[in-house]
Amino acid sequence: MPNPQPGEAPAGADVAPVDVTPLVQLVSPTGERVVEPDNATYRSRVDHLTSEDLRAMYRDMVLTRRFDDEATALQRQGELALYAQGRGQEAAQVGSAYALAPQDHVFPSYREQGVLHVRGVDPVDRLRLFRGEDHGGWDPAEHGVQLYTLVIGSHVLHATGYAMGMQRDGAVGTGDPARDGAVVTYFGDGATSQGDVSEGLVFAAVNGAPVVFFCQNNQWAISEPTTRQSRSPLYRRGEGFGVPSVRVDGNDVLACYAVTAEALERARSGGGPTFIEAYTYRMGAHTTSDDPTKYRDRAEEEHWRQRDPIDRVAALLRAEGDWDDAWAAGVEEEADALGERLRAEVRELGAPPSTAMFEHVYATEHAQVAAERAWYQQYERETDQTTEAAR
Amino acid sequence: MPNPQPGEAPAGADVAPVDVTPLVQLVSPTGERVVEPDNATYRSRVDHLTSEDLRAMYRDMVLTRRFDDEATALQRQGELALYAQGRGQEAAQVGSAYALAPQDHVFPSYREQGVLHVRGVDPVDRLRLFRGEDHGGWDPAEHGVQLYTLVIGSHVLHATGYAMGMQRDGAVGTGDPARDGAVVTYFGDGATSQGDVSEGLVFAAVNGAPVVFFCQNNQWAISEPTTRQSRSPLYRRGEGFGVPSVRVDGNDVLACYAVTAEALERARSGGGPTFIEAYTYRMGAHTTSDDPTKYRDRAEEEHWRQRDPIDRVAALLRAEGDWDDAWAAGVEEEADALGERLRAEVRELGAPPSTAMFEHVYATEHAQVAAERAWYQQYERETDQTTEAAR
Amino acid sequence: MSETLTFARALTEGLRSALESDEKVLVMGEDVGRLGGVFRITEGLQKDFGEDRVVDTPLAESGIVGTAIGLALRGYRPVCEIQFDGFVFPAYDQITTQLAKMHYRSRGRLQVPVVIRIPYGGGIGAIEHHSESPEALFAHTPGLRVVSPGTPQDAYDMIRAAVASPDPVLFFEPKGRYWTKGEVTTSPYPSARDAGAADVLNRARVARSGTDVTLVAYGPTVATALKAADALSAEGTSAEVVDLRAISPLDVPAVAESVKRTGRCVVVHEAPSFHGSGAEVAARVSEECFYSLEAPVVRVGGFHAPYPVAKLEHEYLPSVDRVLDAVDRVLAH
Amino acid sequence: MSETLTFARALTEGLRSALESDEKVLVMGEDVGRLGGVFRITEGLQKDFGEDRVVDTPLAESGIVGTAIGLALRGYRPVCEIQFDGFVFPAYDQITTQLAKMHYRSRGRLQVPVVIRIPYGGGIGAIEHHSESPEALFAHTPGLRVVSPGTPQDAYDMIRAAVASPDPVLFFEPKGRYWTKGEVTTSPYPSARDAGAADVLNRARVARSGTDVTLVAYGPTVATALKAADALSAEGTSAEVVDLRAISPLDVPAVAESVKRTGRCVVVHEAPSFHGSGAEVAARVSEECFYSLEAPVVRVGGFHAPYPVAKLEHEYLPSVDRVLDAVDRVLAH
Ligand SMILES: Cc1ncc(C[n+]2csc(CCOP(=O)(O)OP(=O)(O)O)c2C)c(N)n1
Ligand SMILES: Cc1ncc(C[n+]2csc(CCOP(=O)(O)OP(=O)(O)O)c2C)c(N)n1
Ligand SMILES: [Mg+2]
Ligand SMILES: [Mg+2]
Repeated sequence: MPNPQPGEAPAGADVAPVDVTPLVQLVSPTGERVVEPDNATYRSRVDHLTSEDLRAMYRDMVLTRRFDDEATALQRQGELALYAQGRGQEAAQVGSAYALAPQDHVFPSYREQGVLHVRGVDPVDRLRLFRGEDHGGWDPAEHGVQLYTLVIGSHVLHATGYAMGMQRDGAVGTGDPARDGAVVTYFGDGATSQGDVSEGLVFAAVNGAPVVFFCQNNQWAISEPTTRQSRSPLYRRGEGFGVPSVRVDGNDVLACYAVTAEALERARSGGGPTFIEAYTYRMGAHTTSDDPTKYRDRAEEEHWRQRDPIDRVAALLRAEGDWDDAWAAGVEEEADALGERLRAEVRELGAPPSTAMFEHVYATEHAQVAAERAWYQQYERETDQTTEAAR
Repeated sequence: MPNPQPGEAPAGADVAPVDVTPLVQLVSPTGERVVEPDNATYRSRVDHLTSEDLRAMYRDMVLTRRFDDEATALQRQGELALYAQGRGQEAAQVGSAYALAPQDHVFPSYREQGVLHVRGVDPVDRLRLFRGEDHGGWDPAEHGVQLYTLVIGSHVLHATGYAMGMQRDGAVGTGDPARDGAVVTYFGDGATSQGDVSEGLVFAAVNGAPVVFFCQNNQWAISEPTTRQSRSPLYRRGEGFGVPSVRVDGNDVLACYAVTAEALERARSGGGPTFIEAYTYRMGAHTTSDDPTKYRDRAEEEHWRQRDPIDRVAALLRAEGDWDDAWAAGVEEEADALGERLRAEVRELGAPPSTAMFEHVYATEHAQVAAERAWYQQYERETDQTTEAAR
Repeated sequence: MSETLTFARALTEGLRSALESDEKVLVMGEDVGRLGGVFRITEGLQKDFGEDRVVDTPLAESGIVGTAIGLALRGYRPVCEIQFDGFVFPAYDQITTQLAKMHYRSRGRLQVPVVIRIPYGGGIGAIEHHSESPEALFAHTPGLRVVSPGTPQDAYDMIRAAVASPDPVLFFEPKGRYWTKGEVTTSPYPSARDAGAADVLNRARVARSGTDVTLVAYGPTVATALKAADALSAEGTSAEVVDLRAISPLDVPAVAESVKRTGRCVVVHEAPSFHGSGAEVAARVSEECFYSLEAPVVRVGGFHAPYPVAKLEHEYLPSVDRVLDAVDRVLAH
Repeated sequence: MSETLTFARALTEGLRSALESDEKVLVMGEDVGRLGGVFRITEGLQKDFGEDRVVDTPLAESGIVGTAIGLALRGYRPVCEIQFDGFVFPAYDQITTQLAKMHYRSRGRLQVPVVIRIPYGGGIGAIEHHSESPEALFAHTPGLRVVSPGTPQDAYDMIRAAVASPDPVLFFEPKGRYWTKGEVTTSPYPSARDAGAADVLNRARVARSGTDVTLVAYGPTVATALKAADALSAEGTSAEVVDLRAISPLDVPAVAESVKRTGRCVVVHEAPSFHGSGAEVAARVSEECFYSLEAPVVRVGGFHAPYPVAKLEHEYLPSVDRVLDAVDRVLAH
């Protein structure tokens, strides 16, 4: 039975496996701390985390997954046009987001619910795009999180440019922890093939820009395994551009936290960009429109189900005596409340007024828009009158 | 005084030098064979070359430079719209082209006169584009050389696709030396920043396509030094995509021949792509429109003038007792004849008939073109009549 | 032979017939292999023709079109799938500066018979970038053919003619029509020299005859125009519907012939009107039918705003009502 | 203050004034630094404003525009230089799917005041890709402003208005006019809220008054139209020349007002006529001036062929003679 490991070709891949590369791991799948000479730097990054912190991470991962499940259910009920689950990627997302400072800035793709959650973006707002009610949904300035980007890879350049802006603002390398900031941008394994992602690495490297390229290698780009995108482990991509790179166990929330914290610190202090490959797995379908049975087999899914990132934190908490059933039940209650709120409020998101389609095309008046809006308003009025007259 | 070496920042670069990396060299700047354990594979690739072969290379480099000088002079006289010199890059171009088999296929940029020369593309045809008389100039099928590509990096994808076609034709890895073929594509250091070049590496790696990426790092992209394009030695770029990579002394014709022969053999036998960085120098201006005094200093130019690739072959021939003054005078005569032919024939290249602008827009009739051509012919006739009537 | 097929299946059968008849034909794109594409247009083709002919590519549109050009230079006939309209733009440079100009640049020595299939248009409740109509952005570029079928029969005929064409073809598939059915007559695969078969890439089609007004449409709006014509007929107005099929070239004689008879013209497309293909149609009709036009040509198209959120798309799209309103306006003159 | 400047120098001075007045303004592109750009438009600016504000970028147009968007999101106002018209296409995706839509997508929360300067047009004897006119390929996309100055004064005023504009602006510079001189009145840098200054991005300009025919032009063809008007005047025909300045938006009222007076209209641009901006102008004029037009609107543009070799460019370009021929035709009606 296929049993994909980092560097192996995933089940169903039709080409030879790429080489096996070690990856940063701080907690084993069964919940033990991994202590190796190689990961000492990263271990020191999590030393200060208390059991409270670990429980908070667990809680955020559980809430992220519940959000996912509720959104998927809402889509099934016709309340959303589409939804892209992150199941299986909670450790990569929550772990990396925990490393962010308030002044840092995030450029997500469309699957980073764990990051948006940790940054405090309202859960209902996060579903506006998927409901077809908004192309965005929240104010990027409020939580330092830009909007979803659906054109694969495009936002990686925006992230790099934003980081270049931080450099020019004197918000990098001053030594003031409240001032120095950095950017993290998230993208998938498939995205690494896009020219824009490579160009992002070029610009970041040349400018020494404070940006962390966080690649979630969830092993699939819709139906294509990572071996259809690259013959080299993805983290090596960064090195080819002169960007220091690291591969991390994406299902290990502490390791993800540690490598991101390390990368962000380097970025904020003026040390330039880092490329992180978080080796993880998309446990669900690509989106609610997708049918993964067409291209991957149950054994592979089963293999990864046994490596569930949430189970791993639970195992760690248990192993270290920090698990508490009452507390865990409280987390479940919180999740239930989140579900309830989503079910109630998402349904209530109405349609914007029709003239909203003419708003914000430009920041200043544009004759074509003005003329068409005027025409449309007149047309709507007449249509309403006709409809009324017909009554 | 700045004294750029591989890996060092060229004079005038405003950022820290990238790291120093050894490069394949078979002949030293003073004409001695370089024998090191590291270059044994490559040395074995030139073992079979006779002094006749070396003299032929010298001859082709001299003719390439003469072509360059004549074309530059023609441009100064107003006979060409523009010209892009290759001075200093003759070893990289002639050396790599010598490694080509007839069935191999070349995708040049716009500066590979040495390659076009070795492949037998007619010198006058090579100036048609620069004269503004043709957008191409020759039949790509005749010598296995595609046309110039002026949009930086675009042709790298064409080369990769062409190589994928060779794979599908069963023209790779059969073991038949007359059948197995490969593709070489040439581009510059600046081009490596373009997304298309990165995507070419992605597609080539994933498909194991028989294509050699030959990057002439001539240290400048117009006015920008290589450090504005990359913080990592360029040959590392290939590795990040899983494409084996090598850096060669681009002013050493034997080394360029050897690394290209090695890469082509791997490609033809089904071993996939290779990335070659030929470390060289653009001794002249970017084009006849350029003024390099604006951005680089004489000391740097002088440094490289002392490393002239043609002088190096001459030194080698002398060192090995294969230099012959009479023969060298014969090469000069050949060069004179080439110059004479260019001066005579390029001037005679007339303008195509005006209706040529409507030809070959499509391979089959297109109503818009047909209507506009008809209109234009009528218009021309009427204008001629008016002009005649006015007489 | 004739059978009832969905628009989507007609395309699949057209592609299958091309793959069967010409071993140089390739299908390539993201997820076109095992998955059969997100719209399942290439379903089953990889199984039948193998991974070398139906190729799952890396996620990079410039790479897809760029390598397709290389394959075409080597003698292949690649059919590229772009997953959605909004994702063709990373390939725009390869299409505009390379694909469109290869034949010209080489004075006819090179041919690049690449087809680029693009599911396009709105009305399916999708999120951003999944409902756009960028055809005019290609029609302006000499060297490209730009076409869009409006019926399953045309889908079948036109995709085969596009693959057989020696010219590059941008093939816009009205994704909102994929699930509609129609009678499709299959036929032997046309040879490259079969000019008759290529007619579907050059000639408009009168989808419905009429005398009072000409509705010009293509792709997804052919159905809209036909519905409007039905409604008009109930009111006693006889509308002719001209299905352009091709945006480049435009079959101006066919449109002009119709407008000269009806004296009135409404052009309908989903793309924004401003600088859209309707502008070209209106300009040409105004020129050719200067003395026959009873009213200015009216365009019914998308507004000058990015394609809106799904909740507003029916307000944005040229609806039957908006076509009827336009007809009222031209008849009022 | 008023002085005689070349078109090129007027642009340099406009950029300098923007850089001086607003520290958020950046200039970025290939070779814009030490070299001052291949046309020397940014000459001296890096020396005066430093390498952080006048930035030599890697050779990647998508990267230039993509990072400019990021800089704009951080509060900067980047002015990107694309080296030549034919090299804007690698950035097409960033411009079309990102730059144009950011403000809309965010419901106005984000602004991306990016200017993209593109030396464009032909007539300078250049090789392939160095003489094109792709403006219509941007004007169709909602969210972008597309402008092109025709005189040194407009070059100066419009580049500053473009930099001050909160909207993304595609700024097409008629490179064939760079060396022509004109009187330029300099003025204090406009604030973002100075709507009057922004008029140059919205309003056409009557470059010459006339009564018999309206010539509509922009960018490089303003000079062509004025020359044609001179020639016509010698023959006793009074031509009005309207310089559009902006292709998006189009100042339709200004054009219509003129055509209603003259009854005849010729539109002149270098881009291919087919699906070009002239189609939009012709369609709108035909609509707005339906009862005043004495003849169909005639377009004089490039042909539906890739920009040809330099030896043929004067046959390809809309020349004074071709404009006169078009005027003859509209007058013959
Ligand atoms: C430019 C572009 N091309 C194609 C698509 C369609 N598409 C959406 S998601 C996806 C796969 C992305 O894979 P990956 O980058 O691995 O991210 P994941 O979805 O696995 O998180 C594709 C092809 C797109 N959104 N944008
Ligand atoms: C897409 C694109 N952008 C910009 C240019 C303008 N340009 C022509 S050559 C050149 C520099 C190329 O540098 P490099 O790749 O190092 O090749 P070299 O000229 O040194 O041989 C530039 C920027 C172009 N031709 N194409
Ligand atoms: Mg993925
Ligand atoms: Mg170079």
